[in-house]
Amino acid sequence: MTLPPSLEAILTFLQNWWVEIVCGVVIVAVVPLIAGYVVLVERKLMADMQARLGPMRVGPHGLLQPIADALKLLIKEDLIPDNADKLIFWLAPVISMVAAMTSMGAIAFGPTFQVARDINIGILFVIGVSSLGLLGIILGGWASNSHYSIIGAIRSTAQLVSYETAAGLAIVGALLLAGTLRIRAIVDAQQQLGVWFIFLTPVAFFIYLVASIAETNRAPFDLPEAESELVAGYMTEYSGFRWALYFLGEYANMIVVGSVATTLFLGGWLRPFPNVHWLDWLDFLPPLIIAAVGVYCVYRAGKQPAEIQIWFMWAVALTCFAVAVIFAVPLFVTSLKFILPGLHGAFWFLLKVSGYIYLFMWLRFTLPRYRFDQLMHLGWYILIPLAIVNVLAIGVAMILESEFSWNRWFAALLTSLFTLGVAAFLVNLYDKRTAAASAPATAAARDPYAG
Amino acid sequence: MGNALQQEDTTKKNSTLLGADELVINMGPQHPSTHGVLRVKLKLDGERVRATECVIGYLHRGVEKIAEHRTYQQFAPYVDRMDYVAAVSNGLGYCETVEKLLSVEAPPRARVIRTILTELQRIASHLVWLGTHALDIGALTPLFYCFREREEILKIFEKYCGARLTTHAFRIGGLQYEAYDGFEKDVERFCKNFERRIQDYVDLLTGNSIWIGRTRNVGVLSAADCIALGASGPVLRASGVKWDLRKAQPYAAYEQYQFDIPTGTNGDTYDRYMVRMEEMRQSRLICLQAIEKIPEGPILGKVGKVLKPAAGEVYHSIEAPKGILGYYIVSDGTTQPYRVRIRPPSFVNLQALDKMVRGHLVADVVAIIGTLDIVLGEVDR
Amino acid sequence: MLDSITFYFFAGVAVLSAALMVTRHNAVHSAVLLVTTLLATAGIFLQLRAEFIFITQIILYVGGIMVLFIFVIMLVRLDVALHHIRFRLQRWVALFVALALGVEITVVFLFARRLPGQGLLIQEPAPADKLPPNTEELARSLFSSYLLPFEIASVLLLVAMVGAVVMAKKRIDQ
Amino acid sequence: MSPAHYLFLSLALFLIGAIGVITRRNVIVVLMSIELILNAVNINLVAFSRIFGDVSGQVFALFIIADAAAEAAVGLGIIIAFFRNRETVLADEMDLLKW
Repeated sequence: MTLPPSLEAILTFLQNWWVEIVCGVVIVAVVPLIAGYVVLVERKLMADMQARLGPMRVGPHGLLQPIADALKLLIKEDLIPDNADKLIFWLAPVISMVAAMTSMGAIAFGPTFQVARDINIGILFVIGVSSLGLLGIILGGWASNSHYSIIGAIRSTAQLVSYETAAGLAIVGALLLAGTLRIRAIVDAQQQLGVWFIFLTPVAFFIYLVASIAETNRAPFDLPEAESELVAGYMTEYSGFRWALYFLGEYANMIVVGSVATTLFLGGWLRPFPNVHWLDWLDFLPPLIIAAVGVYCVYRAGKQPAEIQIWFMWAVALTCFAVAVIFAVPLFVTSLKFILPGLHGAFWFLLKVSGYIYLFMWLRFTLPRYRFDQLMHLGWYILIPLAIVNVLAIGVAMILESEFSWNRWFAALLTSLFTLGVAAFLVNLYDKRTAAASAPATAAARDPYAG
Repeated sequence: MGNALQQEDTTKKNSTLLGADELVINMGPQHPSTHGVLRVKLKLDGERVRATECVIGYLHRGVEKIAEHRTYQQFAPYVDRMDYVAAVSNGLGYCETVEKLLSVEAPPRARVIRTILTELQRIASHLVWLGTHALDIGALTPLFYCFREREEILKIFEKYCGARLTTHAFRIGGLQYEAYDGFEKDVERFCKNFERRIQDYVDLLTGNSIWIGRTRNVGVLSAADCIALGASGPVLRASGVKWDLRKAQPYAAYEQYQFDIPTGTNGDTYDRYMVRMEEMRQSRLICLQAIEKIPEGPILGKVGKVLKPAAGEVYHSIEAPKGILGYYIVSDGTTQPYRVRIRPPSFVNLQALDKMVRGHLVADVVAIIGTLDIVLGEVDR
Repeated sequence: MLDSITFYFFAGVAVLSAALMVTRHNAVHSAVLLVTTLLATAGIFLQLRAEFIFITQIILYVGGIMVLFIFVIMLVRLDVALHHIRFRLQRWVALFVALALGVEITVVFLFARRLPGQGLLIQEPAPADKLPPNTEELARSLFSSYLLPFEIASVLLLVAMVGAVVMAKKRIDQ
Repeated sequence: MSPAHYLFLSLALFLIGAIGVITRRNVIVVLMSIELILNAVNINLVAFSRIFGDVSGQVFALFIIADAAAEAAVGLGIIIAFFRNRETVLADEMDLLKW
């Protein structure tokens, strides 16, 4: 039967775009949950490193803590400071949240799972849209109309802008090797070369690591909301759900930054040593790891005090085993072989992203905080020049390799050493400058009795 | 917080951030990093601090006035409430001053146990300082390591005199309680694993370039300034002045033990950090030497129930963890002191804040308040 | 079908927010509205299959220039300074000028009796999927035939950077 | 989409920008309207580059964006310097040359 034309158009639209829509819905639904559990993991890790237990109250081992937090934030009254700019006060957290979520659109969580099906400017889209989050921070600081939040907003803007340059140049370094902006093509390039780009351009990876930490306002660079001086920077006046939006935006941004680093430097969804065929038993690793988690849950289930907690731990264990079976099926059933890359690719990708985020958290627990001028100094005087020199070095390495047919490894090694030499020069230039700037008069050891 | 800021702001000709020539920012009294209820008014030029003004008195309880209506024994618990982080040292200072007034000598066993408890208290006080100081500068983990060690010490105090923080462990003339039988073993076990634990802090902080960046050449105080301002304790020693009452005017049983006095060179926050870390190691050595041989004998000297010291005055000072803690007591022959004047180290060291902070950034003010290791209970009395 | 939907949507948003931007009193509101206009224009670039310009617009215009604008508005504390009124006379002159321009263009259309761009000697624009990859194409032409303007643009940016820093720096001697 | 759509759109944006430049007293909003005009020009460039299939239109749009950035930076620098001395951002009070 003939449908009305508009319905026809919608049906055709759905027909050829349903994969993207499903992926999009999954991302928008799952990311807040994941962000919640990343917060829980962070609190548990911090507790573990500080000889304490972390949240244990809500659900067994605090597993339901994120849901409790979300509920609390929803119920809590979010007040608006008087004569604050109502419209922009509401808009700012939305901008920072939307920026983080849309930039996830272009990220390929696995060879099949990608919302924007391989757009021509893949990585650039992710970086560009995630830099919009900056607007959310400025407007948030401005709209809350309090002295401290404006200073916090100005500081975090200056930090983000300068470290975005460093991150962009570090990414240029890796893109030279990949030769394309398309995310899928970058990972394929790493597969053909058979090596992850982190080994060819280690300096670019570390510059990007430092810049991405600063870009998400975390760890030693979390100055804008340094508790001790600005109380909470631009987020001071926010509470309740609006604050949760900012918080979600920050964690989503962390996942985005992690996935960009994984795609560019850690070989996206490639299994370690993808082309080495005698290492193919590594394909069995994903189901084994998930099964191990399930076994640990069973082991912990026995120790839970309350009845309900035992049931809950059993439920978690069973889901782990089910997922492990799903991962194992394509390995054995040859007819389902084609699922293997998509499924395992997503697992490896998420494993690497979580490793990257673990590094973020680790730094947060151990390192003290930079002062603002040191932070800007590190950004402008050391990271950006180093990133420029690194791009130069990679260009030279590629030319050496293609024109003078040097061995690729040798060229990469030589140029990396050259860049490290420049880095050492920059760092001691920085130390000499700070030492000279404030050398105090050395006090002779005086014995008061002598006087 | 901040209301004073509003009045000053509007009076300025143009208070836009751009042309902000003079900006007054209020830190405290409810600021997360002022170690209690201290209010610091910072006059800022952009980010640099031009001048500061400390507003204190939020924790003033009039301890010295109360002393005039308490007998000597009744006043002893008040002394613990002054520097609540190092209550045992306060008690030691007060008891020794009154003993000096009565010209009575505590028996040797009491003096050795007093030394051990005071040194343990010094370590506990420095641990609190290290934890909160690192937290202000952003390192989250040292706080929990320090409080884990301090918990061991507080357990020993609790076993000895029943209280953890405000212990009132000593009596005028000696001790109230005999050392419980596992005392030497506990102290030895603590000192044994404290050696490894200090290494945790050193690994975390000493070599850390961000820590050095935040503390080197911050809040510099030269030796001459220290002496002029009357600063004492680790603040004085970090500027190179080798002056410690435990060596200069030995009290309790300090003359029997060998320990050295750490001093710094250029009196900045990093040197104060190193001096206090070294002091913790030295205190540990003193405890180890002390528990080898605790002399036998009575723990309370010949002091009657009612103390009626002859009219007169006495001044006696000891080396508290924060600096020189002095007591000046005037007695008029009755059972109650006529006047008790206390010289708290934190109050005097706080005067150095203004000189140390000038020219620094707001982030450094927090680090400098931390390095002075002030406790407001002692500053306000 | 999809093309026209996206075009009308983005065009509508762009024109509406541009109109609002010009009429707002609060400078920050007009800055935010300008951001929406720029994003809508970026959407139109996307609809024209010019992805690289789309992403440059987002990174450079919205991420860079608008951040600068809002920064200055915050530093200068504009709306706190005063509540200004537009001059009376100026408004009518502007409306008259705009009207005259509009009338002039419509008259041209009427006499020409066909929509603009119809007479151009172009066949059908290339269908969307057969377009060469935009970024590579752009790069090829940028670095081959337009290399000189590229270098001059970089010099221009350098000069602008130095100028802006010198202008905004607080006089030391002040 | 036929070229007429893009021409009308950029005309509308151009007119709004022109009105903004002329009517507003506040120099920062004037600068923003100039950005709007530059944007209208960009739309035309990219539209015709798409219709003619020749990418030089987009290259030129790229140069315009770069130039707009330079112009905004210097413009705002001037505004800051001016605001610091004269406490005002209004166009009609910038009459330094009038004696």
